[in-house]
Amino acid sequence: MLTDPVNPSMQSRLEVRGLHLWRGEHHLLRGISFTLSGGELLQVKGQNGVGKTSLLRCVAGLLPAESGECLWNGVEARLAAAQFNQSLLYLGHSNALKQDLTALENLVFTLGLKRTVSDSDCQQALSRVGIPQCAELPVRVLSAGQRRRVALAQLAMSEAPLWVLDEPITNLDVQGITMLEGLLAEHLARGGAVVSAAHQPLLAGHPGNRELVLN
Amino acid sequence: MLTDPVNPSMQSRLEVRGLHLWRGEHHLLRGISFTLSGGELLQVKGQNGVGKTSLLRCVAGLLPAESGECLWNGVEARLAAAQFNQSLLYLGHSNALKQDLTALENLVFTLGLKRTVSDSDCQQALSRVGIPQCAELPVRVLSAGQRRRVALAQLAMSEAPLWVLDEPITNLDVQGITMLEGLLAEHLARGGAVVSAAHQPLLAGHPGNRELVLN
Amino acid sequence: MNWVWFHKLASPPTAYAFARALRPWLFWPAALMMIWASYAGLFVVPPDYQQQDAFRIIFVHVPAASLSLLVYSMMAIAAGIGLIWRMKLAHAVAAACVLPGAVFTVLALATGAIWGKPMWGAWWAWDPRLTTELILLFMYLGYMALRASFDDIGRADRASAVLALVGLVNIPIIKYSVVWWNSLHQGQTLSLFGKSAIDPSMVTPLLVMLLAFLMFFGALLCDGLCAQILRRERNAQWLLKQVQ
Amino acid sequence: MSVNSQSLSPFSLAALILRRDLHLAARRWDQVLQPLVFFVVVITLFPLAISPELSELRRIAPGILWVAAMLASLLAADALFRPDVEDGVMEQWVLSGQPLAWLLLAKTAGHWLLTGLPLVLVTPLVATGLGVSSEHWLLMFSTLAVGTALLSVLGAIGAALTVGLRRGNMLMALMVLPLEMPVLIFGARAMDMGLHGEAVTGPLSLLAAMLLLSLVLGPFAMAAAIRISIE
Amino acid sequence: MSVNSQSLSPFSLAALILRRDLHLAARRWDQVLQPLVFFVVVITLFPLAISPELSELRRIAPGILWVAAMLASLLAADALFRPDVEDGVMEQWVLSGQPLAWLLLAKTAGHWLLTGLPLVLVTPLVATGLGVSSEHWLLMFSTLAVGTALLSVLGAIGAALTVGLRRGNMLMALMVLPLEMPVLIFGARAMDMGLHGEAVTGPLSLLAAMLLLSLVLGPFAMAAAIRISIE
Ligand code: HEM
Ligand SMILES: Nc1ncnc2c1ncn2[C@@H]1O[C@H](COP(=O)(O)OP(=O)(O)OP(=O)(O)O)[C@@H](O)[C@H]1O
Ligand SMILES: Nc1ncnc2c1ncn2[C@@H]1O[C@H](COP(=O)(O)OP(=O)(O)OP(=O)(O)O)[C@@H](O)[C@H]1O
Ligand SMILES: [Mg+2]
Ligand SMILES: [Mg+2]
Repeated sequence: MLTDPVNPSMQSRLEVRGLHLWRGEHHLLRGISFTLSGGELLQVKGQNGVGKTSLLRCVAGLLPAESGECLWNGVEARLAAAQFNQSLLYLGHSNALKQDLTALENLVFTLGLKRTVSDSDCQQALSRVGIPQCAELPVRVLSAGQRRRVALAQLAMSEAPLWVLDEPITNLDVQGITMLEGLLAEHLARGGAVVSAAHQPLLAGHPGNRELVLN
Repeated sequence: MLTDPVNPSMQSRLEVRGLHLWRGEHHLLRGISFTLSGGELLQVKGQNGVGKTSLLRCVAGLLPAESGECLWNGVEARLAAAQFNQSLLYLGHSNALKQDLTALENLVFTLGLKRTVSDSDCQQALSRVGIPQCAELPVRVLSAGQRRRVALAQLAMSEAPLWVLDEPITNLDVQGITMLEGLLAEHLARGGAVVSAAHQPLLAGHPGNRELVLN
Repeated sequence: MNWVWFHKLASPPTAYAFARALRPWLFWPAALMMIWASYAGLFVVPPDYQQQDAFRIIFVHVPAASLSLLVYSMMAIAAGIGLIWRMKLAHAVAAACVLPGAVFTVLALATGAIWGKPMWGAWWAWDPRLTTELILLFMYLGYMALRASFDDIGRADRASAVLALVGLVNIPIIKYSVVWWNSLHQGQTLSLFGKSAIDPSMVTPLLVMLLAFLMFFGALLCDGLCAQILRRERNAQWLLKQVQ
Repeated sequence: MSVNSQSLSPFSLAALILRRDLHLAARRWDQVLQPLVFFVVVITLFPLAISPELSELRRIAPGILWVAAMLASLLAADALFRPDVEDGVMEQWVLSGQPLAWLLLAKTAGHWLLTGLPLVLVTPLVATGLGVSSEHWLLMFSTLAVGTALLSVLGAIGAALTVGLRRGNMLMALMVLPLEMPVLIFGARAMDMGLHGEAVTGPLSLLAAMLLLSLVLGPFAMAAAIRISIE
Repeated sequence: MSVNSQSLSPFSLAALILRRDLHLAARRWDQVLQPLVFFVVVITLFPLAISPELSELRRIAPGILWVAAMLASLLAADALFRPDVEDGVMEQWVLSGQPLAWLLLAKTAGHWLLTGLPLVLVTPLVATGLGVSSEHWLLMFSTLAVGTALLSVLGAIGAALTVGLRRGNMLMALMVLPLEMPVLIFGARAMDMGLHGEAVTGPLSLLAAMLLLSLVLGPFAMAAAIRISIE
């Protein structure tokens, strides 16, 4: 399903202009601007509490900004929310999994909201992220890293051109990080764009690799 | 408060013998044994889901093992639970913070259960972990890394000889990791012992550094 | 005192074999006694001068009601033993008790309701005894719901044991509700040692029926216990050997 | 690489959500029974606390039934969105690009099927216990069916508003109970009139009209509330 | 480096826990008021649903008060341990090396102070609304004070048992309501007898004896349940 050839004519262009955000008494984001095109990975860095998560949530439209705008393919995301959301995949600090459903069911029901998916696709995605044996286990019994992998399995099936990931490597082991980097590289090669908050560099040396340091 | 000189006569000796644990249909831990003395840091490694968290919870006494024993200074920990708990500091995957209390209050009320603490001690500990400015903020507005630091501030004030830490560096930035390593080194120098689950090496090259790889 | 026999009996393979062996010795005598007591109750005992033939349901009602209380107490005691001495077999016994206990409670309620219609003119009245018996049913249901809510059988055992022990406090209230409140329901009529308040010709069949119910419950308990042991020990060597 | 534009039909979306909730319910069937058992237990409390006499109970039966139904639906409503919000699934729904109001309506419908309907079905049993005769069952069915559906929608709005708050169920009770007051009044009135042999079309059609209105407007209120709650 | 052996006194421990809960309550004062408001709202439902006549209300007043108190305490109990277990604080309590039963008893006492006591204090007000005259206030105070304390302990046991389960509050209702039945029976009976001018020492001392028993044994049940729940 993910075998489409690279399609450079595909539009995936995110533009953030002069984003300002206050949290409490704190002027957290002071005029953040960047542009991101297909094939690029933007890594948002900065100390704990500098505002990475807040920035990502603003971009995803979960947190209203004080001022500034966020354009997707030239259209303000806020105004075409449904369309923008169709092109977006957001993974936050939490994994967004139902503890009582199995890993497989979680995937089916989450992805099913965006498009038609089959169980076998999801099973394949779980194999891709290295936990095929967990498909039938309820998420509540999985380990921290296994839960993270279930959440990341969405990436293996996603057709959304923009991925917004908040510290995706949390709780992952070394193989897990390599696996994630593989997913990211494929996505970039397909012309997708990624915004990721991370304390450790991902895909070091990749041509599309860019950095945004907050402070 | 933590200025006692190194006291090699102090007893801190953890001995785990033939620990077996089942989770569901899964024989997770198959006869784990190790011994740890004061000044040593045991890093438990292994892939996601291999049983690191389960091992740590068994050692802390939160999860009853199928068979095997866990001796603290030669006494079975399960039988002298109150005493063992007084010598133990456990930090799990979750930070054990109340969202509605400030960082300072959280520290005071958590540590107050073990001994008498003053506000200024706690304020100092928060400075030690690099977030003095967060002392009066409710934890719910803190960033993921800041929350982790509040939890770690307990380490800066702990008099317990045994620390059991589950992936302590989660969500920490680079300075945060350095800070944590400093705390660990001090603790080891004082003759304390640490069991830690981690995917990244901590205190590489430290003489007391030991490894337990599960698989 | 030598406890070896006890530990031996408490080991799953022995308990399994023991329960399997014991079951027919409980079941068949119980069946025979039930047949005899039913015959005696339906045809031999003369009709009551007040209730005519309606009273004959007593032969099901009283044993079922007595057992509903007894089984709960047994369950709580077994659970307590399991909790304090960490004995898995005791937990298995408690788990095997709950379903028969709930069924006896339902049976007592149903037969009582059927009997109530001719006697009091209503299926149901909010009488202390009836209401507390209904509460007993809720207690069984709560116990089952709690048990079913845990994935892990060990946790389910211990959590439900705590509940069963706490609920034990209610049993005397149910048992003595007729004594404490004036009630529509019959008071204490049977008495093992003193003189019973009912016609002696009824007493023998009733006592036999009671014993039959007790042994029948014993057989059910053996079945339930075997099922529990099979479930809990499905990975154990001795079971695999037995299957092969 | 392009967005899969073959969009899902509203019905398949609703089916997906219902299917998911039924899955979850099957996994925890005990929890599905709980509002029902709560309803029955609360009703049992009254004869214990007030008076065991059937003649008196019969007079207050509609009131007891409605208060119990309201409380059961209120308690059940707390679990309507909270789990999904807490584990982050609701965030994904908001970002799914599908009409949120529709998703939430489907979820509320599933909720009623699982918690409201069983309550309606068990009414004859408890009504008998309270001394109501069987000729009035149809009346009880119809009023309670409309009423519980209405309570589900109102409860869902309250749940959506309070889901962002910890320990929100008390707050929800406070917000929702006044909203539900009219349901209680008209519902109990319809039942009472019916029990006395009067025509019930008046209050019943009022209830039905309120249900329609809440079905049309409620989902938008829920969607707006959810967006605020997860901010 | 040695373990600080100067141990904390049980009273300073209890004070610490009470202080913490008061802090938390002050931060969310709206939630502290909730059981109280719920109690009042449930009581106002009855005149709406049943009949506004004082003579009739007066007769069922004890029953209504007790059912409302029981439901309010039940709802409040759900939030007793859940937050602490979910954010991992309870784990730290278990590992603190202090007697867990004592910590939990202190927490339950704080819970009663914050949710049970206000309810007792507001009783005269609502009782007046139900047509009970002021000479009976002392009776209401004393029965409800003992009764709500007992309900708090029983609710706490139920909460400790269900806290490891998601959406446990219905399950808790199912488990705890039957256990609380005797409280309801004796409480309503005491009140009823008092309102009719009879001596209430019998049921009241029974309630008090039950409270003592539950205070002695309850904390151990809670501690055992909590250990199982966080496993
Ligand atoms: C739904 C209705 C009823 C329920 C829930 C019920 C429940 C009980 C219970 C719990 C017992 C106690 C057993 C024991 O102490 O071991 C009992 C005993 C008994 N019941 Fe009922 N009962 C009901 C209706 C009736 C009716 C209508 C009658 C006859 C008029 C009746 C006659 C008796 C008698 C004679 C005993 C034996 C009393 C004794 O020897 O202690 N019951 N029932
Ligand atoms: N009400 C408030 N008052 C003061 N400061 C606030 C308030 N709300 C949020 N903040 C601050 O805003 C920041 C939020 O940071 P955010 O979560 O975006 O950080 P982050 O860069 O993702 O950090 P991390 O690396 O730890 O995840 C924190 O520093 C927090 O202290
Ligand atoms: N009921 C169950 N049935 C099957 N497997 C189970 C059950 N409960 C737990 N497990 C398995 O037990 C393991 C628990 O692992 P644990 O949390 O100790 O891992 P970990 O080493 O800490 O992993 P991580 O690095 O991801 O934190 C997981 O592999 C999980 O799938
Ligand atoms: Mg962050
Ligand atoms: Mg882990």
